[in-house]
Amino acid sequence: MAIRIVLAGEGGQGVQVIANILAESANAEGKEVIYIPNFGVEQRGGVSIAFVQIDDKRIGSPKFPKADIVVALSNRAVNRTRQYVDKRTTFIYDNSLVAAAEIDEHAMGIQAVEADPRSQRPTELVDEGKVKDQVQLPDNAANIIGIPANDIAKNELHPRVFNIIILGTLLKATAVVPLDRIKEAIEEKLGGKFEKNPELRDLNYKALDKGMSLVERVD
Amino acid sequence: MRVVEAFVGEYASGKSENAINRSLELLSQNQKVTLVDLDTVEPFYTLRPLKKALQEMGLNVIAWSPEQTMGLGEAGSLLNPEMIWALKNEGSIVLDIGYGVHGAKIFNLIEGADTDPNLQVYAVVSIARPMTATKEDIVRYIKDLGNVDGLINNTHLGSETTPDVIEEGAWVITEAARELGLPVMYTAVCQELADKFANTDKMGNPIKIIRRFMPQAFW
Amino acid sequence: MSEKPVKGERRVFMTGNEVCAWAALAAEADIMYGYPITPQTDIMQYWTRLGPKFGRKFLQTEDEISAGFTTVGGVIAGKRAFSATTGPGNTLFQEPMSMAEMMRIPTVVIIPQRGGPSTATVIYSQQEVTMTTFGGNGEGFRIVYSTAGHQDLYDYTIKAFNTAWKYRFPTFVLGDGYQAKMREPLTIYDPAERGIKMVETEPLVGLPGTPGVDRPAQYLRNTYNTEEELYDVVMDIAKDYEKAAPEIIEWQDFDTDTEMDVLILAHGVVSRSAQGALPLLKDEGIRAGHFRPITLRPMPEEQMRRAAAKAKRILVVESAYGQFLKLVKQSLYGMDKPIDTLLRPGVGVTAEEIVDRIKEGR
Amino acid sequence: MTREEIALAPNMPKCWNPETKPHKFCPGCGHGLALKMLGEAIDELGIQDKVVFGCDIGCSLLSWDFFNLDSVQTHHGRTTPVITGIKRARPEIIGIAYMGDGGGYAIGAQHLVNSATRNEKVTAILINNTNYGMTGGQMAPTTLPGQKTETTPYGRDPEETGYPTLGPEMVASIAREGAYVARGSIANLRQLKKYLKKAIQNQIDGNGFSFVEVMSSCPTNWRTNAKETWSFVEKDMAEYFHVGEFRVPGQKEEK
Repeated sequence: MAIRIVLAGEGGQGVQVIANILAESANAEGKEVIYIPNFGVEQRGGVSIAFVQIDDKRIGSPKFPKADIVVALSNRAVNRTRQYVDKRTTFIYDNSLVAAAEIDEHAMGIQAVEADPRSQRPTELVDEGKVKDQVQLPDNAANIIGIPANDIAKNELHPRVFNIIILGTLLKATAVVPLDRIKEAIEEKLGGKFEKNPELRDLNYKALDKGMSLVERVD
Repeated sequence: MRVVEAFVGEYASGKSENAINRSLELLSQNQKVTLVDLDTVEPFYTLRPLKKALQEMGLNVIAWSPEQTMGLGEAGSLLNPEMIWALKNEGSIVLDIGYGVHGAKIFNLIEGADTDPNLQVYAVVSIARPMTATKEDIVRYIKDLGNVDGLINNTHLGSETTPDVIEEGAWVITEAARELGLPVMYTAVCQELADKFANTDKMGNPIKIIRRFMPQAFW
Repeated sequence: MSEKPVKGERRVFMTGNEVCAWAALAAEADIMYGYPITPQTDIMQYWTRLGPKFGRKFLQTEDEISAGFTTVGGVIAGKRAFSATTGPGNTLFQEPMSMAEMMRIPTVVIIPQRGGPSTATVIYSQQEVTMTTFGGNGEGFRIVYSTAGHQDLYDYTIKAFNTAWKYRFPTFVLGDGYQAKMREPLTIYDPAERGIKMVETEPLVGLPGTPGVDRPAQYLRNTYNTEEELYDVVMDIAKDYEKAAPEIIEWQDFDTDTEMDVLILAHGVVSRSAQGALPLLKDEGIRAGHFRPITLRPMPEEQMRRAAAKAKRILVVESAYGQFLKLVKQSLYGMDKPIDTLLRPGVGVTAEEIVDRIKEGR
Repeated sequence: MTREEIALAPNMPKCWNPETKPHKFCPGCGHGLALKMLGEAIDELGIQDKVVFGCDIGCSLLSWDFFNLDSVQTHHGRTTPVITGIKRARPEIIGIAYMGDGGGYAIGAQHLVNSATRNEKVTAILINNTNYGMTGGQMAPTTLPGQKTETTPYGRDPEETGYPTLGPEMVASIAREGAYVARGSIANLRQLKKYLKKAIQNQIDGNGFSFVEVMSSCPTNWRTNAKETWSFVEKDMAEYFHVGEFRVPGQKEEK
């Protein structure tokens, strides 16, 4: 089964971290994977996009025109990813009422893995006018799922585990890798931090569970 | 009688052509003749490739030969001791000289040039060359050169040369020569047009029929 | 030398740039010279982290001209030296690589192509084909491997050192921004354990003994004075190149054994899309085959012609505006085959787009 | 050259290649003198088997087979990086980069500057003859104000083209502790040889970058006779270019 995923968010929302964990887990599971982090100008404060393909056989083009799952975590991300949506696409977006968490150098959650401090700069460097525009969801998707990940993170858990909620959602929606694999990948990334601060492990796993509870598997 | 003549002039004015022809003329008078290549400025058309052929005709040729310059890159501007001591040769001597920006100062490089009583310097002029197209240009040019004993009309347009072209050159160059108080030594006419001229041009300058060598000398 | 960087075989999941650094380590490269430019920089970053653990060296130069010429220096000193560059850096590399070409200096350079010509379009393209195969003021006596993924990057980076040193021509591994930055699984291995023996290097200067006493001095030059001398040198190199070419060329073909409605010609990462398009075309009832030259220089011309002979039409697909097309036309000269194109400069090409192009052309 | 001629050749340095002598530099050219001092320096240091000699394009390229040393002729301005590449790969080699003022101060200036900055353990020797000799006497970075060349037919105008590059002064201000920087002249060969020896010894000692500029002559393109040539080197050039050591390892910096 081939699955093509596009993940997009503001720099610092931890999009690449999620993609990374997902890709590594799939690889560890013995799947063929291509993961392309978007880079270039967008590295310095635009929408951060990750492209992940997972398949049982060797994957062709690293690029794909339409995705099976698109996850958009900000208004700009919704606009940026619309081009990857068609009638087979499940479109997941954050419908929280609160603004996305600000990430700073003291970020304690999983976002801290994104070592490049440039990705944590303020993101509204381009298209400021458009950013403020009302978000317009794609009208051609197979499913559109809004999840209040930001709200949940802020109110129930911790703002910094916002992206782990998303990872949980994605995991459930795709069922492409088992939960254990994801947990292994998280341990590998953050094991050191968890040792020092065991509460973090709990927090991250709770976020994962929460995310998984927000959706059903998409076929 | 020992003849020592230097042919100087602008790029592509025909100084090498005239120097070779003069050398062969002297040779036909049973003189021992040395032809010296001192074209150091823009040594693209040089005597080098002709050296062997000219030697076979009986000339003593002082010039780099291609095999001597193996691995010397664009070593056109090098002088060797033979060149510097050229005036010490027996018999008549014809020098083909690139003047460059320093004009007559090049004779500083030639041992004995300042004391040789026979040395005559002739400027080869073509009004088909933009820098010497008008009387005023020629006068200025010759004054800048300094140390010139006579002018040679070598006006030509390659294969498009007509008698009228040559006569126009003769007129302009003779006018310039008068202003400079210098003689016009001769008007050079290529072999192909020899039958179109009598002994003198319309200005009364002697005609000299020139055999063309340099087209074979593209370095 | 300390222990081997890669032991046995390992399945790994990494970026293409990381793969190149590991491959150079496994190939026993001694020293890398380079100047940072996206998307090549990570090769240097991994090399500078990994290299010192295995006694390997690195020099960050002042520009790509210097990176090229220091690489030349490292090679003539007898070391397995390499560099990596792309885009405008590749342009600057043409001067030192021209010297390497004429002086038969086996440099290895990895080129993850980027889009352009521009200064910040760093993502992806196949627009450095002409420059890498025939750049510089020379005849293109170079060897260019065009890779289609991470296993290729690993295999051909190792191979590049051997081809370069065996035949003494500057050798390039031509990748692209996707391959550089994307992660995919591959197997890394110790070449020796797969029976791949690294070709011995040899110093061209700094030989043992006193020159002029124990042996003649080495005089390396790239200056010639006469047309004839230059002609002889170039023709000697041409002769060697032509002789080596049949041993160097590599290619892959897919479904080209039978008659085809269309033969897709593509190289590098675009070949993957072409491969992906074949089953889709089959579903549409179109008989399609695909030929992928792995070496763009020298080009497997005969093999390409053989495949082309069985097809009604040719479709050339590339992420450039006709650079590969030019090489194809040269290779297929005289054949009476219509050539269609899908030219997408600086943009990736998907299998679906190839299918659409072929359907549209019918 | 016959054996007899070789025997007659006056004090040819041992590391010179007699097969390629007499050399091809113009009579009166300073390259021959500078290379003689370099040859003697190499002989006296006893390093003929360790040196790799690199020469640039321009008249310096005429030295590509000048020595019985392993030699490489490079592209214009690129001798410093080639020798740097060799030295980095094989630190036991003594790398000497030989170039003209165009190669060092114009087309290859970035290489000179950055090699000095990185304190590369190589020795660069630069011949300053105030013009581009091989191409027939065009303006060089070192051309004196007012000096006529083929590209400054009315004399170099500093307003338009700047003042002569002061190379050793520049390198001395870039290079750090361990570097050796000096300017010698063909007018003082004993001193020049001393500088060249120190510059090579500094590399042998592994201290850092070594750079010697040599004030030299180009009578062919200057169009000067012997007397005028020496006068140009000793008076005209000496007005701009000062002989001396600008940086010596271990010596306190003069402020």
